[in-house]
Amino acid sequence: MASNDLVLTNVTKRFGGLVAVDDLSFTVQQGQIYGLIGPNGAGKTTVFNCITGIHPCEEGSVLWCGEEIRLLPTHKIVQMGIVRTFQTIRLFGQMSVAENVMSGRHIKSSQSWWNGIIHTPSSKRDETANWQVVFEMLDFFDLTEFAASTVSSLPYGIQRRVEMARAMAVEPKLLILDEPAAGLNDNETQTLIETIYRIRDKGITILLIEHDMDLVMEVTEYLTVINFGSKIAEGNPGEIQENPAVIEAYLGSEDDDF
Amino acid sequence: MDTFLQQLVNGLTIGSMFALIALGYTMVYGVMKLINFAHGDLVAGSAFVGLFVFSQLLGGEVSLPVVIGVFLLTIVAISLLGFTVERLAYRPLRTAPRLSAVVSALGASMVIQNGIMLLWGPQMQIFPELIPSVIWEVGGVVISLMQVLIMALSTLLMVGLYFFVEKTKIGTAIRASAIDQDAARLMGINVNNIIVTIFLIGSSLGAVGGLFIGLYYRGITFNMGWQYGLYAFVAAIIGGIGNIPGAMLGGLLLGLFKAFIAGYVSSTWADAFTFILLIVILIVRPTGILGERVAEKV
Amino acid sequence: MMKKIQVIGYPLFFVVMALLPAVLDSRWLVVATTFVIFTIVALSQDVILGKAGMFNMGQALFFGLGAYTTAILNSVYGWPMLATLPVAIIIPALFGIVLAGPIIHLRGDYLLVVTIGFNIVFIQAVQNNLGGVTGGPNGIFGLEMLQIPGMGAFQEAAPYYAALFVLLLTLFIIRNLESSKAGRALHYLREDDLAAGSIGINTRVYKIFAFGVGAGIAGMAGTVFANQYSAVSPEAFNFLQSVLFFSIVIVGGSSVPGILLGVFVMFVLPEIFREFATWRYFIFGFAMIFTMILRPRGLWPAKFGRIPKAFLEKGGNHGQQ
Amino acid sequence: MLKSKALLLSLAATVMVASPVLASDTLKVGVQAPITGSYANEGQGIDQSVRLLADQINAKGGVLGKKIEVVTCDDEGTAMKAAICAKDLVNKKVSMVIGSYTSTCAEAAQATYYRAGVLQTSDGTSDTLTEHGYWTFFRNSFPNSAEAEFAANYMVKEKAYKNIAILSDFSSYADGLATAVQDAVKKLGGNVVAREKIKAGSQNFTPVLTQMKSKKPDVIFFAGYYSDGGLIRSQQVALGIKADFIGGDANDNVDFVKLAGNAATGAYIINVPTPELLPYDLAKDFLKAYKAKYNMMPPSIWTILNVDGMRAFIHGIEATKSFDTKKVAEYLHTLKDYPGITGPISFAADGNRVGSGYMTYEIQKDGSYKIVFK
Repeated sequence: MASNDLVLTNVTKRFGGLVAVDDLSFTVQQGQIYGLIGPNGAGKTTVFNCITGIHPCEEGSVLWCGEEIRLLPTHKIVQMGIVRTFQTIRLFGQMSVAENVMSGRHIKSSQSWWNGIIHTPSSKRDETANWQVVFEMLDFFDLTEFAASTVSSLPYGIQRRVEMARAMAVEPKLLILDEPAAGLNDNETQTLIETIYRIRDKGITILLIEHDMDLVMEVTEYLTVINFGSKIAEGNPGEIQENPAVIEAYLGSEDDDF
Repeated sequence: MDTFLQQLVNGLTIGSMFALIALGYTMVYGVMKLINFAHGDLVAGSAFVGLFVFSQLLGGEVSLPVVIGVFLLTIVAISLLGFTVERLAYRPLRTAPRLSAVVSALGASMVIQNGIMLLWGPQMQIFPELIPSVIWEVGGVVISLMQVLIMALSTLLMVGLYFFVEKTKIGTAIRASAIDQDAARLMGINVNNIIVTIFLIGSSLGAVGGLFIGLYYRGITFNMGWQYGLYAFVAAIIGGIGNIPGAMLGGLLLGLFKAFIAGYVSSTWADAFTFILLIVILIVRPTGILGERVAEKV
Repeated sequence: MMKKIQVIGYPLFFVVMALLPAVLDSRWLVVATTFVIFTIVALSQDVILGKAGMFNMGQALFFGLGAYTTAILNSVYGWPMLATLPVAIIIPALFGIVLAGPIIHLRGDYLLVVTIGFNIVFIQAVQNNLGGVTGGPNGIFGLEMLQIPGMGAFQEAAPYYAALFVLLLTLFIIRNLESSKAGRALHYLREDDLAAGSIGINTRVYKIFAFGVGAGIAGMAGTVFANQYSAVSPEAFNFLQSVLFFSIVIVGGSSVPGILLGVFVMFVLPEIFREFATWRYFIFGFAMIFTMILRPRGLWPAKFGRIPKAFLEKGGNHGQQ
Repeated sequence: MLKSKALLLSLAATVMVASPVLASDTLKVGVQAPITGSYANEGQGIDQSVRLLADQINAKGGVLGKKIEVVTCDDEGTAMKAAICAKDLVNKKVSMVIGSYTSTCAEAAQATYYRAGVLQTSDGTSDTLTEHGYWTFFRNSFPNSAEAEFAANYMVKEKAYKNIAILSDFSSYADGLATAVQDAVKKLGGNVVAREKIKAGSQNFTPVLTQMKSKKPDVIFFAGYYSDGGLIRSQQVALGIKADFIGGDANDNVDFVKLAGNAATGAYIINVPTPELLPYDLAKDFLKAYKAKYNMMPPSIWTILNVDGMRAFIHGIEATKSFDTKKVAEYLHTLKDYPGITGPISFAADGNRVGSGYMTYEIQKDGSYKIVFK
């Protein structure tokens, strides 16, 4: 088993009587930009929730770096290097951009709980070092000028960048992006594509859901298409575009994103 | 066995009162997601208004029309008060953080409680004996006319409310607003009117509860609203707050708990056991007995 | 604005507070001491309610636990007042941790009623003279009072200065909390529990942490309270007191100046308007409603953007008020 | 040197400010009572009667030439407010304090008065009040233990009840009295079948009473306040519990009868005589004056007991010809049979009032009291 792969095997998730994800298997290899696509309601976000432990799946297995993570709590999974963003942006709205990104440094910080009560020289050093990383990250995402702004007062496009910066501050091995281009204009989308490449160049594996097919076909290296929770196709972007089942699924659902 | 049945009767009587009052909490919570802390004080206010209506407006002579008159006038007065509280203390805060509405509710509670004290004084007032104190003994169990009335009238009101909410158009609108206010608004429901409606209904039920307290216990004090409010609120939580049958169930259960705990376990620890039971129920069922578990949408 | 207050405001505040006993008569000294103690409790409540966003309406329980710990150790075991302080921090903190464990997953209002429940159970336990040491409904009277050597005629102000010292200590802890990983984690989980988990914060642990810290600080306040009255009695810690602390944090806003204002408005003002005995709480209720309508986030809301200065100068000040 | 000069200056300033007060020649009497809250009518009664007595004394030229000035502080019936009141009254330089109504409030304030050397007299019956050894404190009523012995004797010897149930609330007074009664009953060989507690003001007492019913008591002794006692009696009758009802002293209030309604008839109350039943001329005169001034009767005997406490203090000042509280207290600790409104006043060395004037009353159909046992 290759070491840093994410392997889903026969994953099934039910909500009451509804089967949201049905016997799904796929493998994301280290260093890939991997796409998960499908019509609305196909169960893509549910797959992400299963991987990140927000709604653990009942059956199947989720292996990460050779370890079973299916039933681990979210924060443990993050500690193992898997970080996600959300389709509906979930930032800490009343707080500043820098504080939001600082939240990503939580698990990297060496402070103990009792440093919340009494500081030590080493906790102070740790604090400074982490702020340093935050400002590097702000620089990387071109957010420095907004450092002190309250997040909820910023435009949507910038909030998306903040959310990615926050995820990157965790220094993940696998970054999961849930519709990163939703609500972005063309310019912003172009910047996003460049950013995704720059992240990949740092050696980080990327798994993304996206409705913007231009973006998907441009950036991803390998794709899995699901509909009604089951896989209907997988392959590289070229193969997927030709696949009749995929065309049927999208046309049949009259999804105008395609 | 006699003791058991007697405790059952005791528990159901006080439980019916809790349930009536709990409905006011739960209906408001269902639609507005707000704990109406002033509700208990409306209940207390009702007993005082009833006293005033009887002795000042209707002449102080007991007769059936007068008793009915006391009930009707008090219900009207208290539902108007409930309406005023909503307008003044809650409506301006509908979009504010939830905790500010909680504190505003506490403020409203303080206003009503101290308002009663200013009008009627801090001393205990004696509620008139409007219902003759008739008691029957059935196989060792003593039951009074007042208890029968409380249980019967509460049941009637609760069944009526249940059908109102389930079967009528307004009831459907109430349920729709409880699930999603924005969607309800899009479907052409005037949510403001719905909120006014639930305040009127909730306060009316509370008013009946308050009159029962006055009739049953006789001694009424300006600050008694707190304890009835707290227990009714606990009843609503046990049943699953926001859930109408839940409030009824919670009220009756709480009444029975209190009776059996004070009776069989220990009167000196009655309150502690009641709350320990509540805590255990919530640990096992975090959203109450009939409350729905909501998975957060991500 | 914020900066200025920290630089000038706090020292000024403490200088004024330190000089107060010289101008207050003994009745107002009692009020001032209670003001300081309630501020400490409100700050501890703020750790749980304001910072971590958990609807806790049972803070008087931890306050009372601290006070009773001190009173029992002093009256039954003869410990000196000061020696009881560490125990009066640890016991409430442990209770906070143990009690929070099973309940912190409860959603807002359910948590609220459970914490009220804890408070009521506590009151009944001390009223029933649990373990034969709580003094029953009467409480415990005639505790030793902390003497500060060399204060001479000002000895009457000793409880006041003891309370002021503990307030200083509390502010020190709060300041440390604000600039630490643990303190920020509380803010994150208040803002968005799920997002906090998704960047690796163990929300459960930090919620329990908030209860532990909040309870420990409240316990400390309990010690100085027992010292001030040289007595403890159950009614001082009943759940209506918890409601008061809850309201103070919300009315004041979740910031240190806000909480000071909150305690002043909710506790000192009613004392000043004592002459209007029967009217004051009536008017007060209205004041609470209008405060919330006009300032839904409190009189002096918490401000964010605590970024070390060195970095800010490097980065832009765009958007900073 | 400079420092001492400053000290002298400030001292001189103090004297200048203080001297008009000294010159005003008043004797300040503090009233610490629950003017608001659950026991408001008792508190107001104490305040009114103290003011009446002060007026009467002032009309006769005051105490050793000084007029009495009454200062009232509302302790709301809570211990914390009582502690604040104590400091407030001490600060206003009162030399004696009348109150408070409840034992808890009297006890919470005791230490402060003791430290300041201010005389205090309270009707609180809790035994612990006189157990601290404070020379400043004088009880103007009779302690729980005296009442408990009387009640136990009445129940076990006089009425020969077989099964005795005892009920109290959580307050220090009630819990203390109930425990004392329980002990006294056991000492006399009586059988206590139940000892339960209720929460004051919780109104619904049927669960506890139902449980008591199953123990088949011949009598229910309630140690607690009238506001609960009236309801307990009425719920007892409504539940068909045939046992007799005996209320402790704090049930002696007109509201007891109002609350219990028809059920009040036949209930017993143990207390020192009610104001109307006091046989002394002093009492008749005082009640007449009270009625004339306030157009009502005092709410209960407690009011009058507190007045007697104050009268004893005034007598102490006059007898020692001194305002030195220490001297007055020394005199009072040996006081014997000073004529009081509520009977002869004698104090023991611990500040307890000597004697026991307890009686048992039966409530009649018209709400009046009939003495059935002395």
